[in-house]
Parts: sequence; C-alpha cells; structure tokens
Amino acid sequence: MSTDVTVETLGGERMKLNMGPHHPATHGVLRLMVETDGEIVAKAVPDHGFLHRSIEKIGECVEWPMFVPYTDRIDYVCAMNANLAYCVAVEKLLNTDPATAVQVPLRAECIRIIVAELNRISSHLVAVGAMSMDLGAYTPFLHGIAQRETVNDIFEKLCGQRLTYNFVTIGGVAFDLHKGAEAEITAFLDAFEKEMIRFNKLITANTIFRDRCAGVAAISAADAVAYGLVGPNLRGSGVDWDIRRDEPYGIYDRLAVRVPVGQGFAGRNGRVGDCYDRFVVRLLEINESVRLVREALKMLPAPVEKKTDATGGYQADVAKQLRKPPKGEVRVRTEAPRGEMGYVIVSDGSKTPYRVRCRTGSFTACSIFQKLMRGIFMADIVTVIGSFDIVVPEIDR
Amino acid sequence: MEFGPAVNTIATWISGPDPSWWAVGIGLVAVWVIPVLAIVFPVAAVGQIIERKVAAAMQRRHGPNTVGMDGILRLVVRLAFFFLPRAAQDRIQARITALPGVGWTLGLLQRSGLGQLAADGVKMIGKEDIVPAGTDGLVFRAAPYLALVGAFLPFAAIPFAQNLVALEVPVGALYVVAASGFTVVGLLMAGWGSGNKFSLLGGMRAVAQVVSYEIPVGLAIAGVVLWCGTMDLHQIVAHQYNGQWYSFLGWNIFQSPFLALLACLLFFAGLAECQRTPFDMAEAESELVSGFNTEYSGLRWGMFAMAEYSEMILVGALVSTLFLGGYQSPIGEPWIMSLPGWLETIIHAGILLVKFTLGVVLMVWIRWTLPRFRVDQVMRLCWLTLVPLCLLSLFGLALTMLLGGLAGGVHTGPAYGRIPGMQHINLDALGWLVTWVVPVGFAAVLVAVARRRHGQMHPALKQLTGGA
Amino acid sequence: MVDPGIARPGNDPDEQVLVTTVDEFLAWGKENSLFYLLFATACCGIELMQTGGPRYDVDRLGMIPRATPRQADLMIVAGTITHKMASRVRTLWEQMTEPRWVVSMGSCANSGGPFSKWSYSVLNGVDKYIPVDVYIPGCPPRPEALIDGVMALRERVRKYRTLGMRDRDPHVVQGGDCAFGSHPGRDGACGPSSAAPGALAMSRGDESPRTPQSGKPAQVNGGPA
Amino acid sequence: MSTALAFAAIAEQVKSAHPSVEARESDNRQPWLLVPAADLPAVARLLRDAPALRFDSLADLTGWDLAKFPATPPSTDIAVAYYLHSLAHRHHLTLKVMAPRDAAQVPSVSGVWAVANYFEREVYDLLGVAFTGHPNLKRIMCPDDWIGHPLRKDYVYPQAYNGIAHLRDGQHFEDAPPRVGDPPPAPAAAAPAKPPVKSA
Amino acid sequence: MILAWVNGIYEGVDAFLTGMGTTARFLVENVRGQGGATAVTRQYPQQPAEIVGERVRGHLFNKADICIVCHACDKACPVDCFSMDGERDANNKMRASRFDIDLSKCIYCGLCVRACPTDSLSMTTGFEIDPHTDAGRYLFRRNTGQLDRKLDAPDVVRMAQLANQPRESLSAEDRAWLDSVVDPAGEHLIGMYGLGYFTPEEKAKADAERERKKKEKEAAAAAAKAAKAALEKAAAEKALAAKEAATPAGRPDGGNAP
Repeated sequence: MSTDVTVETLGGERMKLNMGPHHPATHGVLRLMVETDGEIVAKAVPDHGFLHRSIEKIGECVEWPMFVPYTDRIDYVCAMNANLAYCVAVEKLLNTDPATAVQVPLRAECIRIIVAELNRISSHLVAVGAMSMDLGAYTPFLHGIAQRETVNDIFEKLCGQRLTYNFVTIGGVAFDLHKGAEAEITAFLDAFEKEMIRFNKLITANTIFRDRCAGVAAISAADAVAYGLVGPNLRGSGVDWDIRRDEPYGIYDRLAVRVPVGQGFAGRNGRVGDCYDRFVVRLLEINESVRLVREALKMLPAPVEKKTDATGGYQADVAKQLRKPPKGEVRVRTEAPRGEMGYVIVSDGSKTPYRVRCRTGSFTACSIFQKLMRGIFMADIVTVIGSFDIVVPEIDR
Repeated sequence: MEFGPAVNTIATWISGPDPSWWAVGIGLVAVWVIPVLAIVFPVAAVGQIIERKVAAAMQRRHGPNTVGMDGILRLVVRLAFFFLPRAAQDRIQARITALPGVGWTLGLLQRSGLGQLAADGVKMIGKEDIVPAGTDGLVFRAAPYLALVGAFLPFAAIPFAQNLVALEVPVGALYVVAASGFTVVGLLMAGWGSGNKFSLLGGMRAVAQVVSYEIPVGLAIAGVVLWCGTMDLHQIVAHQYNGQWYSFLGWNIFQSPFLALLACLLFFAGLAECQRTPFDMAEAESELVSGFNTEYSGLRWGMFAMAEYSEMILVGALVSTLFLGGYQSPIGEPWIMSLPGWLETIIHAGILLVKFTLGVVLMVWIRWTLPRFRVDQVMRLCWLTLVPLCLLSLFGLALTMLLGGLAGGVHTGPAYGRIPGMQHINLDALGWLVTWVVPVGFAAVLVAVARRRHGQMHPALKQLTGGA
Repeated sequence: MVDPGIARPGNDPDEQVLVTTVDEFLAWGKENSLFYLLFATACCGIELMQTGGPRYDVDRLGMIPRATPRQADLMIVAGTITHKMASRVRTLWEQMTEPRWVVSMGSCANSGGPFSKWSYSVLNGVDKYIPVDVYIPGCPPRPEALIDGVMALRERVRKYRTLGMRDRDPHVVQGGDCAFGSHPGRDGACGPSSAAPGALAMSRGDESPRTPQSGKPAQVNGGPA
Repeated sequence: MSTALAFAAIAEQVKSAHPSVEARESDNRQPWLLVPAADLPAVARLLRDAPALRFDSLADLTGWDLAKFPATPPSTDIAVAYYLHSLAHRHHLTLKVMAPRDAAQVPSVSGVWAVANYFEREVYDLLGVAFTGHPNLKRIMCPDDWIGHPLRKDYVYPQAYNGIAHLRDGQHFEDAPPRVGDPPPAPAAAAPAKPPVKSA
Repeated sequence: MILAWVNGIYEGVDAFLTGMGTTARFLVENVRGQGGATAVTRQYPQQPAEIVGERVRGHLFNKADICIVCHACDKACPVDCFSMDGERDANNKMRASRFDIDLSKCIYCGLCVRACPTDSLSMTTGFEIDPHTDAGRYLFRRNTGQLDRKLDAPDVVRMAQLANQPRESLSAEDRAWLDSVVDPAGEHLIGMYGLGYFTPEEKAKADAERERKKKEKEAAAAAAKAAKAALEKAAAEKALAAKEAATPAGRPDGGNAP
C-alpha cells in the first residue's frame, strides 16, 4: 500500500513538475511531465525521443554486417545480447532459403551463450545497482559496478572493447575464446556468487528498501501482458514466459532454463508484480545466468584450426550469402536482459536490408508508466522507473 | 540565565570586577565563537573529507588522494619571496618540499584528502555566485545565513569543558533544541526563495520532517532530565561522573537500558533533524535533483553544506553531553583535574571533539549503508515507532527510578568538579544488574514471540542472502 | 573587449605580482576540484559511470558528481546529442556557474560519430551548441581516455585567471557553425560582425559573454533562426 | 498437450468470421493475414477474445514503406504489420494492413491491446500512418515540429533544425541520402537553398 | 498488532545492523587491503594504464608501405571514416598517397581491420589517446577530421606551451615551427588539449590556399584524364575500325559475355 490518498480525493490545484530530460533518476534523457498535489502524483506523462538516433533508418542504409555495431548502440548495457538478436534474425532470414542457408558452428553457439549470459549478468548488475542508487543507497551500486568491471575485462580480452563489443557476427562470433578464458570466467563466477550474497545482505534484505518497493506500482498479470511488458518486468508480475525456454533460439533448447517469476517476495506489504518483485526477479535471473554460463562452458567443443568448422569453428562463411540474401521478411524474438528484443527484417534481396525493425523491452515498458504513476508518491516515480530498468536508447533507438 | 565562568573571567579582565554589559557581551561572543571557530568549524569542514574517505573505503576506492598542499605552499612562497623571479620561487618551493619531513607531511596531507578540502574551499570562493531570475531575492540570499546561524546558535550552551561554555542556561537542553530549530527556517526560505519547484518540495519536506522529529528529540532529552533532575547541560555532565577510574560506567547510557534506548532514539531523531541519509528527503538527489539547494552555487551552497555538517556535530555533541559523559574522559578525571586550567580545558574540549567526531563518523557510515526513506515512511517511523518508544522508555525509566528508590538502590554519589553536593542517582551493582536484566529479558521474549508470529521471509530471499 | 595578446601594461605577469599569485592560487583550487555534472545521454554515460566507479575512481582527482548544474564546474557531454535534446543541453550549460568547462566525450558528441552520416536526427557535434574545451575520441572512450582528457583540461584550467587578464578565454565558441556564443568570425553564423575585418582581431581573447551576476549570456548572437 | 494452433487453422477461423481477410505468404514463405483496414478492429477483437485463439499480447507493431520494394505487382502502399502472440496457447500470427500512401489511415487497435498506443504513435511518427480512434496520436520520437516521416523511402533529410545546420562543414556526402539542399560550400558563394521538399 | 509492531522494529534493527556490518567489513578489508573488498582502483594518471588482452581496439593505424589502397576498409566501414588516394609506384603497385582516417567519427568497431586483406590496417593496443604507451600524442584535425601526425613527448610539451601563448608573442621561429607541426587549417584538435585555435583570417587564408591547391590538382588531373581519354579514344577507334574490318558481324555484347 503506497498511499491512502487516491487521485480523486486530491485538491483542485496541482503543480506541474518537469522531470527530465536531465534528471538524475531518469537513467538518461527520459522526460516526465508530472502533475502533483504536494507529494502525491496525479499524473505523469512520459515524453520520449530525446535520444532518437534514427538507428532503424541507418539499418536501411548500411549493409547487413555493418549494422552490427549499431545494434551495440541500441542497447549498450547488454551489447552482446543486442548483437545476438540481430545476427540470429539475419541467420533466420538466410535459412528461409536453402540456397543461402548458414550453419553456425556449435562452438560459436556456445560462445554466444556464454557472452550473452555474462552480459545479462552485467546488465542486471547495472539495473539493480541503479535502482538502489535511485533509492539512495550508493554503495551497492558501486559494488555492482566493480563486479561489472570484471566482466568488462573478460570481454575486453575477448573482443577488445569494454562496452560496444561488435563481437557476435552473422554466422558466428568474431573471435574464438582467448587463451585461458574458461578458467577466467569460472574464477569470476565463483567470486561473483559470494559477492552477490553480500550485495543482497546490503540492499535486498534491507527493510527500508523493501518497504519502499513493496506494493508500489503492482501490475497484474493481465495488465502486464496487455501493456506489452516483457522479460523480467513481465515475469515480475507472475507470468511464466521466457523466450529462452519457450521459443529457444541458438542452443538454448539444450540448456534447461529455469525461469523465476514474481511471487510477492516482499512479504506482508508486498503484492505480486510490485517493484520489489521485479527487483528480486532480476537478482534470481543473475543466479540462473551464472548456472547457464557454467553449463555452456561444459558443452563447449574443443577448438579446431579451421574457423568455419561445423563443430569447433567459430565463424561460418556468410559473405557470399549476404551479398544476395533471400527476398522476404522474417521476425525473430530473443530474450535480452530488458526482455524481448525482437527484430523484423525485410529484405529486398540486395546487400542492404530493406527495413530493420527492432522491438525493445524498454519501449513498451514506458507505455504503462502513465497508468502506474497515479496516486503514488513523488519518490515512487523514481522507484518505478528504476524497477523497469529502462535504457533510453532502447526506447528511442 | 547565567553566563559561563569564562565569560565572566573575560568580562572582568576587560572592565574590572563589576563588568559592564558590553564587556560581558564581548566575553560571551568570545567564549561562544572561540569553540565554534576552533572546534566546530574545522571539524565541519573536515567532515566532508571524512565523508568522502569513509565512503571510498566502503566502496573499494581510495577517495581523494591526489590533491596536496602544493598550491598553498606555492602561494606562501610566492608571497614570502615576492622580490624574486618566478623561477627562483619555484626552486625555493622545490627545496622546501625536499626538506626532511616536509615531503612526508605533504604526502600525508595529500593522501588524507586535506589538500582536497583546501582546493574545494578555494574553488568555492572563486565560483560565480548567481541569483537566478525568478527567485525571491532577499529570501534567497538570506536563507544560507539563517541556516548557518541556526546551526551555530546551539553551541553556545554546549559545555566544551568545565569553563568553556558561553551560556549556562538553566534550561540548556531546551535551549539547544529550540535554537537548532532555527535551521529549518533557513531551509524553508531556501526552498521558497529559489523559485524552483524541486526546491519548494525539498523545503516543505524539510519542514515537515524537522518539526515532526522535534518530538522524539524532546522526549529523549526529557528522559535524561528525568534521570538527572536538571536541564542544565553542565550539571547533566557533572551528574555522569561516578568518581572511579572506570568512570565511563557512570555515563547515562550505561545506567539503564531505557537510557541507552533513548540515546539511540535521540541519535536517529537527530539524524533526521540534520537531513542525513536515510532521512535526506529534503535533498534527495535522485528525486529532487538537489532539493532545497538546487539553485544555490558557490559560497551560498558551501554555507548549506557547512550548516549540515555543523548540525551533525551538534547531534554528536548533544548525544555525548547527555549520554556519554560530555567532556569527561572515560578513565576517571583526577589526572585531568590536576593539570593547569588551560590544559584541562584543552583536554576536555579534545575529549568532546573525539566523541562527537565518532558520532559524525557513525552518521557517515549510516549514510553510505542505508537507502533513503520515503516521506510517509519517515512520518510513520517518527509517529508510530520513535515517539511510542520514547514514551515507553520514559515510562520504564520512571518505573526504574521509583522501584530503585523504594529498594534503596539510589544513593548520592561523590561530588564532581566545581558543583559540590550534586544529588546523584547512582545504582549499586545489584540494582544496576536488575535494571538491565529485567527490561532486556522482557524485550527479548517479546521479540522472540513476535518473530515466531510474523517473521517469515520468502525462501527465495533466504537463498539470495546466503541461505541464513 | 581588448586583445590580450598585445602586450600592454598590467598584463605582464611580473608586473602584477599579487594578482597573478592569487590568481594562480585560485586556479589551483579550480583545477583540483572539478565537480562534474551528472549528465549522460547514451553509451558514454555508462563509461562515465564506470569511471566514477571503484575501478577508476575520479573522486581521487577531486571530481565528484553533482546533480544540479549550479554546483557543477564541468559538463562532460557523454553521449549522442540529438536535435531534440540540443536546446536542453544549451540550457544546462547556461545554468552552470562561471567558471565552467565542457568536455565532449566520445565520437557522438565530437562530430556525430556513427550517426553523422545516415542519421536525420542527431546533432553533428555538441560544439554547435555549446563551447567545448576538450574533445575525447573513442566510442565510447575508455575510462583512461576520459581521465586523460580531464588531466588535459586541468592544464587548461590552470591558466584560468579570475582577477587578472585572461590570456585566452576558454569560452570562445570553437565549433564550426555555432549559432550562439561570441565567436564572431565564423561563416556569418554569428552576426554581421564577421564581415568587418576589424572585428576579426577580437576573436582571440574576447571576454566571456556573460556578465558576472546575471547567470545568463549578456548577448546572444543569433539564436534559433 | 499443446493448444497451439497452426497458421492454417487460425486463418480458417478468422476467415469464417470475416471473409474479407486473405491468407498470404511473403517471398520467403512466411505466412500472414491481409486484413482490410475497415475490418481491423473487429478482427483484432475476435483474435483476442475467441477462446481458441486468445491472442492476448501484441508482440510488435511496425510498418514499412513498399515504395521501393521489388514486389509483384509493384505497390506504393505502407504495410502495417501486427505480430500477435498468445501466451495462453503459445501460438503466433502476423496480420498486415496495407495503407495507401497518400491517405494512410488505419483504425487504431489501442482499445484492444493497450500497448498499441505506443506502437501506433511510433508508426505514425516514422511512417506517417494515421491511426483513427487513437487517444493521443502525437509524434513520439521526433520533435513535434519535425517535417516529414523519416522511414518513408522518399524522405528528404533536413538541412537544418532549429537554426542549426545538420552537417559539419568539411563533411563529404557523395553518396549520402538526399538532403534539402546542400550546405553552401563557402559563405561567399552561398547557393540559394532549394525549397524544402515536404514528403506526403 | 503489537507483535507486528515489535517485529517491524526488530526487522528494521536487524537490517540496519546487517547493513552496517557488511559495510564495516568492506571498510576494514579495504583498509587492511585483503579479502574480497580490497580497493580495486587503478590510480590511472599516477600509475600506468592496464590494458588487458591483445585484441584491444585502440585507434586505427595504417602501415602505408603495405597498404594496397583496395578500399576494402572503406567499403566495410559503417560510418565512412576513410578517405584515401592511391598511386602506382615504380613497381606498378598501388600505394597510398593519402590515407585519412577520420577518428572523430570512427566507432572503433574493428570491421575494417577484419576486412583488410594485407593486414596493413590494425588497431593500436594503447587506448584512444594514451600518452604513456604512445610516448607522445596523436593529433587529430577537428573538421577535416583525420589522424594528422604523431608527436613525440618533448614536442608535445613544446607545442602545448606555444599554442597556449598568444600568437603575436611568439618568435618567428616558434611560430614557423608551430605551423609546421599543426596544420593551421585544422581549427583545433582532438586528442591534443589546451591547443589553440587559429584566427579566422588565418583559417581563411589556409582554406583558400588549400582550395587553390586542390583546384590546381584537380585541373591537372582533369587535363591528364582528358588527354588520356582522347588518346584512348583515338586508340579505341582505331582498334574498332580494325576490328570491324576483320569481323563484319561484330559482337553486340562488346566481348563481355561469360
């Protein structure tokens, strides 16, 4: 229960408050036009587009492989997953015609899972850390960042960049795992699990934090589906749906993905689908990702010299296919940390896509803001935004 | 109202045995301003560095450690050797830095972040001080001064040493609470005068919060007053001396679990009064950009920061005075009393400084640990938790005193300092034990029952926090 | 407006011992206490965050983030600035108090970067709207690069003169076709003064366009056309 | 036991209720239903509410300009595609509505799936398809005074916005997309800018 | 209700103590420098940067002596940051006469390096503007935006000093040196800070100079091309005439059929 006051009982005079586009809690350049009566929010209308970089238009202008760096910038917090989504989509397009079919090597698939899940960990670290920072706890955020740095180090050794990786390519991955990568990743995971327990003691189990999130902006399962919530936001409302398990892409069908759903973790004051559930679901997903990375490491086939080898290689040869891909359209859904990252790709048979459409989780998450932000406290706006883990370029693209 | 001995001494020294009012005024200002300038001001400034260093240590960082005192040294050298060309001045500076010990000291200042403090201050002085369009000019300009005055006024009644107190108000405890309430006027004026809606919200939150938390503060102080039978802070300090070498056992906080509880409550209510995390809704950075000081820059903002840290010190000093023996040392007083008067004053002030600095560190520690409350939670905490607990403690305390008196456990302790014949409530060992065991045991049983009834935790959370 | 480049009485360091010494001291403070504005739009924002994090810890250098522009000295433009956002960036910059500096971080803020060619909505370089002191290449720049850029900015801050004549005003708009600011010599974008040859001599070191107390530019040449 | 239906079965059900709906296939054999714009709300409601279909989630709504698509026969319509998904039955469906280029109007489905509100605003902004009955049909990405709809194939890039030139000087755009006039090479020889071409 | 209240207080105190304990442990470990919470800070400007791995994508670097100006990088680049000219050398091999990389646009994606057939293009292992590993600084021109040249450390110091002085106060020698290192047309530079910008008349002069040179070069190239074309045309006509004389039917596809 966030407040006893309903919007209907508020007084007539309201204050218009403009949060953003530069505001510490809007995670970038989101703008909220808030109408409040004192501390109670009567209405909050989000305003988007401050980071609309026309990436979809760029997709129509550059060649197939040249769009991969732009997917990095659609969602830079989990660039690996963003790369992966686009590459899976293009591979599916190529596979609709037997003449251009492409077989991604098994080792590349394993590496993809490893990097995608590692990046999911680091993305969720930013999500939970930023939410706790929005609620005033700065230390957990910095501990999240410190862990993220280790992941960044691994990725930097892997592909040479810290944030915008451009690592997953159409038909495989850009590089094989570097020497000693397996040991490094395992060591990181071991230390990381211990570290997360401390993180949780510090913030998740904290009563102030729990009470601030409990019961705030609870979303029913039906609403969550109707408003197009995806990923942890949808699962926080108790909907058992994960694309990795239910519509597997890559080799996710060989890994048994366990899907945590929201159950009203906050206890007495909590309700299924409140901010605390979304927060805890992310933490549970981190644990699940740790397990998946370990399993993928076990499945990893031995490397071979030939890079296009169907098992031990890491990059299928797709240059020829990409010059003349099949004409038509294809839609692919993948599970990024912020939920479904779906691509609609239309090809006119040329070396440039005809239309690249990226459906992102944050965009649809914003559609429910106006409904949620009624009758809550000013301070809860921050909690709600934080709990949805929005990344602004994903909204605006 | 009566002035502290030092005030009288100074006044007498200025204008003879029967000092005139202006001489008393000078003495008052001197005795009030000296400790404020010499003790509170530096600690308030250093508090910001303490804050940054402690935060850094908790976050696996180093905190400010690159900025040394070289700028100040250069200024000094330039001014001292103004007749020399610049290159020569630079050489002199290099020589000085190379002197044995100097380099080490400078390095220490650098690593401890004190150079950073100097740089911040210097920058703030040079920063443009703007009054944005749309502000209520006078209100906007006056607000920081009021906040600062509100933060410094209460120190007049805090006894820093036996004779270092400006005002010996018989109702000193009340005066401190009343004077510290002045700050909130500054905050409200800042919030209103800024002409910024975030500031206004921040100011309003500050008022609501500070006014509410005056209640638990007052109740907690009332407990001490009840126990000691006086509102004079000096006498409360004197009351806490048991005359033994283990004189810390005489402190109020160890007298009764209720007093200990009241000390905690006073500390937390004080935390709320000075708008620190987890009660920093007035300044909530992620909600209200910067709250009431959103529109302030340069020195005016520096004044608000100074006021905030001074208030932290005030809370630390108040808790120390009321519960932790004030300026007394924890290991008996004779070794201090045997010293010359000026040295005794310095040592006593130093002891109080250590105590309230520890309080400040604790506040910083809390700030970097806990998330922020929400407005309704703060109010609920105040009215539904702190106030009832205060009342309960007061009740328990009164009961303890009544029963203790009936059982004959209360007796008069030895006299201390310059106030002879103080009536002490001082329990003997058995009474002390009973006083502690009974309430704590009762509370433990209550908590155990309550845990069994309500204390379930979701298994997923248990797994996340390490299965405990 | 006087050309400080020409030697004239009072501008020589050795002639104004006190002023230059105090100025040097003030500049030392400014240099070592650069509070930066929490301003991040895109990818570089994450890297900025990580630079403030435990691994790179710019707090060591005296840099702490401030949420409000009034209390910030340095604006690190981290990320893409779109046409829609640009006027807000300008507003933020105007709200900052003197002395203030701007670092443009990453390709997007430098020149539009990956979006410079095909995008219709991205501003090609933030220096079209606000004057930039230091540009840092990278997409996003590594934290080391950011720190390096800040160290270089500090070299510049060290030359800032509060009391005496400034050798060089750091706030002359440097960008190609900035419609604001005080750079008179560029492509006619900044008013007719560029046509007069005499005006060109002023471009090197003219004073900041702001009056000390107003917090607003005293003269805004041009504006949204 | 799976209650998911294949495309043919879904199409059959829809067609029996709305005969104007056609089942089509794209060039790479991806099936979809072509729905006449007028029937869209009814079809949408049927798809959401029919117990065997229950498409409770609108996974994606997008569109593209067919003007340059090498289709047979050539078309200049704007295709608006609805990607439906049923969490209850776990099956998919793609709907398409062809909107004529010059008067692109499609009835809104934001009353059926709440998320369509945002999707439709985006399609309106970027492709210029007006959704009739939409509660708040405003631009969502571009500023309100933006000219043209960027994802149309005949979109002409702006030369300047808000008085600020779009390009840097010294940039070369030999093969860049067409822009409204080119930045004058030098201030002295400023060529008169071409009048802005407003896309439909 | 009272029990719930008591439980609430207990939970609050418990969470408070747990949190304080956790941060205290971090603090102690950090101060003692052991355990999981040791400070992870790399004190960068004071300590050298640690660049991990060998695949680091610093900035682009082209070995001009093995570059064959095949434009593969140009084609692979999503942002068009390359512009290059080639000419035949004595051995009739293509060599780069100009190879400009616009590092203000480069997004460090590495696609060009993967496309390069001769491995002439590579990315440095130092980060973007690392003065430590590069032992100097790379200069980038702002508006024409290309990697300009590399300066060694003493030169960097000298240049920074000179460039931050009013230009009028420089000696003629210094000014000449400065002009030789820094292209006056590049208004100011990325990666090199504190560097001045140049007066508009200087820029105008430099622009005009460059424009003139470009026009001259273009004119020369056009003339050469025209002459060559005329020559070729004449030759082709001659050959065609000869061919037509030999095969009267002629081939309609011009000999391009597979």
